[in-house]
Amino acid sequence: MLTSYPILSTLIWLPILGGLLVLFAGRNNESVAKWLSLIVAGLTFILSIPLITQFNYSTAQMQFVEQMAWIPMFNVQYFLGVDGLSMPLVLLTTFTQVLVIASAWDVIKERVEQYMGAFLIMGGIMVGVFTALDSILFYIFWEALLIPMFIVIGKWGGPRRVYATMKFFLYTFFGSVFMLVSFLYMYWQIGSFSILDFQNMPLSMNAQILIFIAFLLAFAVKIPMFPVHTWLPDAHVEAPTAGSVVLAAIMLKMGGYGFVRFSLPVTPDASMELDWLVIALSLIAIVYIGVVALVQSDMKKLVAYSSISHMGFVTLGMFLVYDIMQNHGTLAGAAMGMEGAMVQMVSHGFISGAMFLAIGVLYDRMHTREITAYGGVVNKMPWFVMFAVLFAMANSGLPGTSGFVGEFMVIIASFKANIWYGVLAALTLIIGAAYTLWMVKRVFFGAVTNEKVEQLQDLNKREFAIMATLAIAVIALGVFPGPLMEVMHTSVENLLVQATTSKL
Amino acid sequence: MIALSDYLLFGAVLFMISMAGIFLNRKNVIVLLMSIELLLLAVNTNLVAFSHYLNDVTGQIFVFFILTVAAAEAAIGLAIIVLVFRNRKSINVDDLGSLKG
Amino acid sequence: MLHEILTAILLAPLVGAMIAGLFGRQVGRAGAHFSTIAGVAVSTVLSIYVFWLFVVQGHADYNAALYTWMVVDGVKFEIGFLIDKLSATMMLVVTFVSLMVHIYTIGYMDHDEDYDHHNPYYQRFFSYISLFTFSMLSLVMANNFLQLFFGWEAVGLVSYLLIGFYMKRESAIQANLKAFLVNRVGDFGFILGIAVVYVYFNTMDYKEFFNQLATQKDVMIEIIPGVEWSMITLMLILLFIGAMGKSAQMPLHVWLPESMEGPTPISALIHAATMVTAGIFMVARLSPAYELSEVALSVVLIVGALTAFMMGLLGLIQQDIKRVVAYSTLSQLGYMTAALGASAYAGAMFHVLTHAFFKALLFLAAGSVIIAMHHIQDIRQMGGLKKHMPITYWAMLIGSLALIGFPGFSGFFSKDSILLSLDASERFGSSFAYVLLMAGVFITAFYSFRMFFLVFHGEESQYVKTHSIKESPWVVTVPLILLAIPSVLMGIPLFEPMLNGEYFANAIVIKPENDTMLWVYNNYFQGTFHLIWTSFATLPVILALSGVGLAWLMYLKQPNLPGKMRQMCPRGYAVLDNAYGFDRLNEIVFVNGTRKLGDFFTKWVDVKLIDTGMVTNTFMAIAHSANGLRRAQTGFMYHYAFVMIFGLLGMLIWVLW
Amino acid sequence: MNFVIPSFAPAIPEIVLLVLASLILVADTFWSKRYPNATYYAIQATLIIVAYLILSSFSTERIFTFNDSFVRDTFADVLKLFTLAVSFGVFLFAREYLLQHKFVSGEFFVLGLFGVLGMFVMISASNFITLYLGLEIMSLAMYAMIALRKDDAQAVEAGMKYFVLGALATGMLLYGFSMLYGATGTITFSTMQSVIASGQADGIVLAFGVVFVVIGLAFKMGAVPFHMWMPDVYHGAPTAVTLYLGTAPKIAGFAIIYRLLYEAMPGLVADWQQLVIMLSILSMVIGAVVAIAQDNLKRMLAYSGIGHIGFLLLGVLAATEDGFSAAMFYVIVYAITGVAGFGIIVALSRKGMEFDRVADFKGLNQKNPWLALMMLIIMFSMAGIPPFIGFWAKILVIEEVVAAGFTWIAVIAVITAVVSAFYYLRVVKAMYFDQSEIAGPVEIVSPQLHWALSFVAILLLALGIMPSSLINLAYLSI
Amino acid sequence: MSFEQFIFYLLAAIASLSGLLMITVKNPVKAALWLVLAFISTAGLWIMAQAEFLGLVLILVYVGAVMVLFLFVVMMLDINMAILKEGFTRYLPIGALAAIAIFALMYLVLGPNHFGLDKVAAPVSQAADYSNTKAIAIPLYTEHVYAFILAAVLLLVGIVAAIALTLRRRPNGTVLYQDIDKQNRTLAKDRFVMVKMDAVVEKPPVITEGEEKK
Repeated sequence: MLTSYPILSTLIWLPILGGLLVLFAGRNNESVAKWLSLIVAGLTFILSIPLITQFNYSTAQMQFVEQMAWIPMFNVQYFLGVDGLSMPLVLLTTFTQVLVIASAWDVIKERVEQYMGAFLIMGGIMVGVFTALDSILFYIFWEALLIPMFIVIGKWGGPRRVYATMKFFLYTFFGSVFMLVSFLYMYWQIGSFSILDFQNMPLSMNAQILIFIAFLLAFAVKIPMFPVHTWLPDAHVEAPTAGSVVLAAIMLKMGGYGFVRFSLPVTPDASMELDWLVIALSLIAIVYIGVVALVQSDMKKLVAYSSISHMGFVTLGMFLVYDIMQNHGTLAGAAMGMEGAMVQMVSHGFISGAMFLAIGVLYDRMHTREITAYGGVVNKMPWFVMFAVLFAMANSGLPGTSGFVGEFMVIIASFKANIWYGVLAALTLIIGAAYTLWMVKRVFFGAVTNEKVEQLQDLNKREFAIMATLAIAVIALGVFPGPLMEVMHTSVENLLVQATTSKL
Repeated sequence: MIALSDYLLFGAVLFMISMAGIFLNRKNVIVLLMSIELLLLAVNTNLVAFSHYLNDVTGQIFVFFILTVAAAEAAIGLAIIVLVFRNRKSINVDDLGSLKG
Repeated sequence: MLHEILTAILLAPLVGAMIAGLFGRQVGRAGAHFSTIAGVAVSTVLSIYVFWLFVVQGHADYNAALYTWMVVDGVKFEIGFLIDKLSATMMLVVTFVSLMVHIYTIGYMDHDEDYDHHNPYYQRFFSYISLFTFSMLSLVMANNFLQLFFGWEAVGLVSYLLIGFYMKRESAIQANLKAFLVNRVGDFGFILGIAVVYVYFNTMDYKEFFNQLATQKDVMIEIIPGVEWSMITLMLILLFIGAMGKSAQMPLHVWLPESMEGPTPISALIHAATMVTAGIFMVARLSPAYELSEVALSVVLIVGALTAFMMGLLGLIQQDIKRVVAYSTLSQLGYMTAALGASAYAGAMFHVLTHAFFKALLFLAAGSVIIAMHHIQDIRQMGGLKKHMPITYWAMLIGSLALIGFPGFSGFFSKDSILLSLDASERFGSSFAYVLLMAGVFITAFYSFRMFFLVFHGEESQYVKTHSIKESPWVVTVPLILLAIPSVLMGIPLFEPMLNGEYFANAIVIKPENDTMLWVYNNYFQGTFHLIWTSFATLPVILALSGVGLAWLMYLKQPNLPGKMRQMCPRGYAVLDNAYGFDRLNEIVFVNGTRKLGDFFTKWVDVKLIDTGMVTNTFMAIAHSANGLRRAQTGFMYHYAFVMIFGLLGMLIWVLW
Repeated sequence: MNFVIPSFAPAIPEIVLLVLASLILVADTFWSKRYPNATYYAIQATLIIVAYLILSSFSTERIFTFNDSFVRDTFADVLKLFTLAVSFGVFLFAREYLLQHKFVSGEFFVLGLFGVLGMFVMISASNFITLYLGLEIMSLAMYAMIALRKDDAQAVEAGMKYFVLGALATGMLLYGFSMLYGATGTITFSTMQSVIASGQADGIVLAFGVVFVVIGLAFKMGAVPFHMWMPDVYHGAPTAVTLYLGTAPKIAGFAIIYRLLYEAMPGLVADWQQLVIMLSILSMVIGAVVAIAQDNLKRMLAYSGIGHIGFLLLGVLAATEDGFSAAMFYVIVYAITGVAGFGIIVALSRKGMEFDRVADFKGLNQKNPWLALMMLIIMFSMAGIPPFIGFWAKILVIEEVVAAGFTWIAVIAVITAVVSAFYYLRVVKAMYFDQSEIAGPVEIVSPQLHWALSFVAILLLALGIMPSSLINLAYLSI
Repeated sequence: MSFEQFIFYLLAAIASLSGLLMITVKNPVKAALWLVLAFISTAGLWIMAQAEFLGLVLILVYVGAVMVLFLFVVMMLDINMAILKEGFTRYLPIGALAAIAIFALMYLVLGPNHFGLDKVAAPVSQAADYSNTKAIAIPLYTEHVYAFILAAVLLLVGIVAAIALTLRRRPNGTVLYQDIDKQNRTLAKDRFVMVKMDAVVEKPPVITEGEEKK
């Protein structure tokens, strides 16, 4: 059934080694760096396709497993595998990687090989995060990712890049160290770092609550949730386009992934006890952050806030299970929220990536992200605006685009959990449309406002290809999300059982 | 009969004086070094006393080595003080504050 | 075979839209309009066949899935078709009106000189309206709530694009934003309604939903602790909020007048035939459910009646030709909604049907006037156009007569069936509604003919005198003529089957005790023609004719009368001029309020409290203590020794204590 | 007297080291003019020979000799090997510095080699006297090395501070020894352990003695509040000496901590554990916080070193065998990283340019991306960010603390790790994001050093990816 | 109070007092001398504890060597006494407090309740022919031979260090150093350099030295 080669390792190490190669080979030759990066990224994506074609839908077990001892003294293993929860994210990563490389093609002028290399390395590391089944391995990938991202934002970013990148690094580092302590605590209890073992181990309530809080800190910062979200707008604003794309499309997903891989199955009782907290924060993210997004004057900041707001759906969807259990006595409907959250992650990967790419296209031409500097872009860049409006619509959750699917599922599931959750979550229909479309109106529509806009050129072929690819992805997922769900069903069911089985 | 505690308390007094000496002679490095010699004297007295009361000669051998080392140490210490003086024409500790923060 | 036909109906406009939209440059103008018209024409022809099959032949309801969108938790979300008499009728209306609009657009857009030649605005426009047709069809043909919502939002999207078609114009892009957002407010309710359906019925499929109604009808839910509500009522009201948005019921009507920023064909398409009737259609579609909740129906009834009356009043003072028609649309939508509230679903649908034709006719005629006037829309600058554009004149007259319910015209029958059933209804609020709607009849007649007289009769304005005003080309007039025919005639054959419920048969379910239309049929109906003859003595017709008369008096006979009246009652005028202040209210409370709130949150919570307060201050605290501790490293040896001695002391105390 | 001549065999490495050192000392006088490099090569050759001797006689047995004053076990052998390896690196880097700065070299190397001998003695010490003598041999060598640049006021000042405070600390240590001797009647570790275990000794006196001993050890390692000398000395000493001070002696320091606390006084855990907890937490916090305010890289590394000692003590305070193993791993990693960290400063410094300010590193990535990458690895390794070896060092000690039931200390530890990440990031920031202030290229003059530096930095990465063998080594040798 | 005790307390008092004086006098020379007195009286105490050898060594090595070294250095350096004693009393209170606190704590541990006669009995005095020196010497050369060698090494390091630190290499030319290596390598032929000069014919004959001593 499985491929004959270690597919997951390939997906991790090919881009990392490729990235290192680019660092050296491309030192004095930009085009070598570019082409090499593109080839590596493309090859990685192609090699990741067998993940779908050979995926076994009927089992919640880990698949494509690679397991070997790494540090026998501590029972740390090189343990990789995917299930229905992580496989889509892996593909999302490899897919995004190609676009990211392509997006930087003509834009980056300085130290191209470092830029490309950093992104390739990040790509491999991110796959590692999603596939690692050993918590230490997971943590290593999780933290290692900060390094290239730190460099990318700080080096190729905007005027306040140093502040932003420091904040980004320290914030996320701060969040995740507590996770490490909980890993160690659990290791001490059972003598294994395997995530699967963590999921099966018994834990007392107090321990669970502390571990849950530690996890929450790590994942909440990453995802990010209110009130630890303030690094994200800064990081996004200052990051170069590709950095924003990776940040929004994939790195935020790591937080969400953490919740389903760790919080819920490892600390089910604490999750039940503290689900109100997560839900409250999620709802705050949806409503409060939405309102904040509305008044941003910087396009990237606006989209960054909208990302936070959308990630609120992810966390909301994941933690509905307990309220549904309590109010209805069955698990029916919980899968809706959970899968909605997962779909929302994938979809947000496409949409936010696309939004940031779109802003990047404008930024490359005008070198400003202030909304007021624009106006009437449509007159000069009709194709671009077509895509941009499509993505904006997807961002505001229009049915037929991927943005709708997750939101819809989470809203109806949250309604099932508690009517008021549903009501608050559904407010995003209004707020999300308001901030997105108001920006669209001010930036794209209207008469041409100034000379700079007058001189804008429409998309070139490369940009067009990137945009079109994403547009197809957004629409395809919106029109036919079924296949994606198929992938998740078994794993989500399994997760729900884990999340509701007491470990006391 | 002299109790062991008497010796030990004598050592403690020396120790105390040595600490006080560090506080009082904070500026004069040489007296500082002398205070430290006093501290070693306290240590040695303790060891001698213990050795005597435990009827075990090891303590005295320890003292022997301490004396040896202290002599060598003093030599190096004084050499360094000479160097300091050559560099700064002073051994006032207040003048030795260029490394801080 | 039927499945393929239905699929073709649905997808043909989409294909056309994609050709025109994505390859507009390559296919050129002609290619764009041919491809889209071909697409819609295919749909129309097939829709006629379907109509014939279902309505005339009485084919059994067709319910099938096209594909499964997703399956979660055992609940299937599908894309599929539910074709019965209701949807077959709507399909026909949608495709036919759309086809007319397509044809008309060729002429209308040809003269649009706003855009340079390189910009394929023409193709884009065709693409939009074809896409709109597709969206509307998917809404109408849906067999489940999800797809309904799809279509629901898709028409919203296209209307957004269409209203903002003149993207350079600030007012246009303001209007489309507003339209979308107000619609979103409705959708907010709608999606929650769907959520209720999901939670309590565990299905999205209409048929399954209907089947479960009986078992679920008494479920109560606690919204706030201690207060219990009927689940069905809650669901229906939430769904109706969606309908209020789409069908522009008060207070979510504010987007509709402004949506006149779009090109005229849009107005026709959106307002007349299709988008705005989506809400009416939805309620009719869900009649089995609505029948279960008196409360919900009362709400529908009252909202509808209020809309009908108050929006009609606003029509009185409008100066923009399209706005007049727009307010009349609002008002008519109120009629339909009120009819729904009185359980006269068939009446509402009947009015939807007739209204689709005559309102499209009116809009297209108005558009024709606008073309002739070189895009001037102020009726005060018109006058005496009758002789310049006779076809338009007659089209407009027919449309207006149909609108005011002149006996024999299609509007007469539909409106009469609504009024009669309201009269017969005993629901809470029905008499209130009846009075409002009666007043509405008078008002409708007045403003319709006010516009009519001002545009076509009276003295020629300065503009008309100085410019050559010509009748529009055939592509414009042919649709007018084609629409005029059903506007006049279609009421006669349909009236009886509508009234006695045969037309929609089992597509619409009414509790026997609620079936006011049937009651009217049984008690009053003596034949269609008999009704026409006798109607001149009935209150509605008298009111309508007196409205016409008053309009004639005020705008042809005594043209200075309106001014005087305005001076006599300035406050009333101001209220109307501000459209009851809804816009101001929205602007102040929602738009500015939210923005202020957002500013407050950004400045005080995000920046001050979290970023500065928590993050930066933590950092600064560390940095300050770093500097403080750094100062402790004085560089003086004795200090270091002191620290060691105190360390010793501390440790001794710690251990010996 | 029936005196049996003790077996010299286990001490052969020390003996050879002593003999060769003495020979070199004499030889240096003769050949230093004619063969300026001879001493250096002889020193390095000595290290290699000694390493070979240790390896060739490596055994897992625990051998006591010289009447229990000398012990040789796996722990000792492993630490000695790392001491040699680290010293090899230190001398390698130092030589270039000495050449660049026209610095007398013979004494430096000879004293350095005697210092290594002192460390050996400490590592193998098995009673108070040998431990004390080893410590003093090492310290005396170090006092002299710091002040060896006689015309440099800062170096001399640093030397004096270190000397006076060091003597004070030694005095306290000895006071503690005297107490322990008085309470137990023995100075031999193994006997002491059994006496304490038997409960015959007076607990309060023991505790009293332990305080002084811990203070002495804390001073040598640089744990707060006995750390005050460290920044000044690291800063003031010539960088080559700082390099020496900051690396190998820590290994020896750890060895005596292990010998004293775990081999001699396991019975007094309750007493010293609390003290070590205090020291550890204070060190981590002060090290992390104060380093933020530093502009001088050497000084910053000194504070960072204080923080590292705090982490190392985490393993100690766990007071378990595994805890000490983790600490041992930590100290080895710390020493290797230190070689790289100070080494890059040494390698980049030249006449008139110490290259020890953070500002000097600005724009390094523009001028020399490879070096910047190496420095980045070093910094992130010190910060404990995976996948570098520093991460494993931290994770192991924290794991042991958790396993000892002190999860709250682990939490404090990780928070300080986050704080300390900030100043490491500052260096990375300077290298990658700022514009250079130095005209002309920034390069390591000697290619040999360039490769050596690259080797060490890449080692940090390679060990980070494959840490298993090193971890095994640390865990199996205790 | 027995005579023994009297002597003990007397010596202890002298030692303590001279210690106190050492830390308080202004002149370092005097301080050194007070310290010498403290050493001497302590040596007496040691002898009372039957550590005769060490008592003597203390006097010989410490008083005789180390303190002389101190004095030597103090006198060699031209030290401004006034400045060094400035602010003498500034830290007196806190210093005294800390010192007394430490002493108090020490008293708790080292006082009679732990080490009184009732706890630790006084040892029996050694016989008259007991040789403390021998008692020390035998273990020193047997048991502690390793340490003994190390002590030697330490002294070597001390010598090397002290020389390395204080040896001043003056700039070239001012002082001539012996270069042992060079001297050893000197060969006879290097000592003389034969300089061949051509005979100058035209010039009047001048007596010239053909050799030049190096």
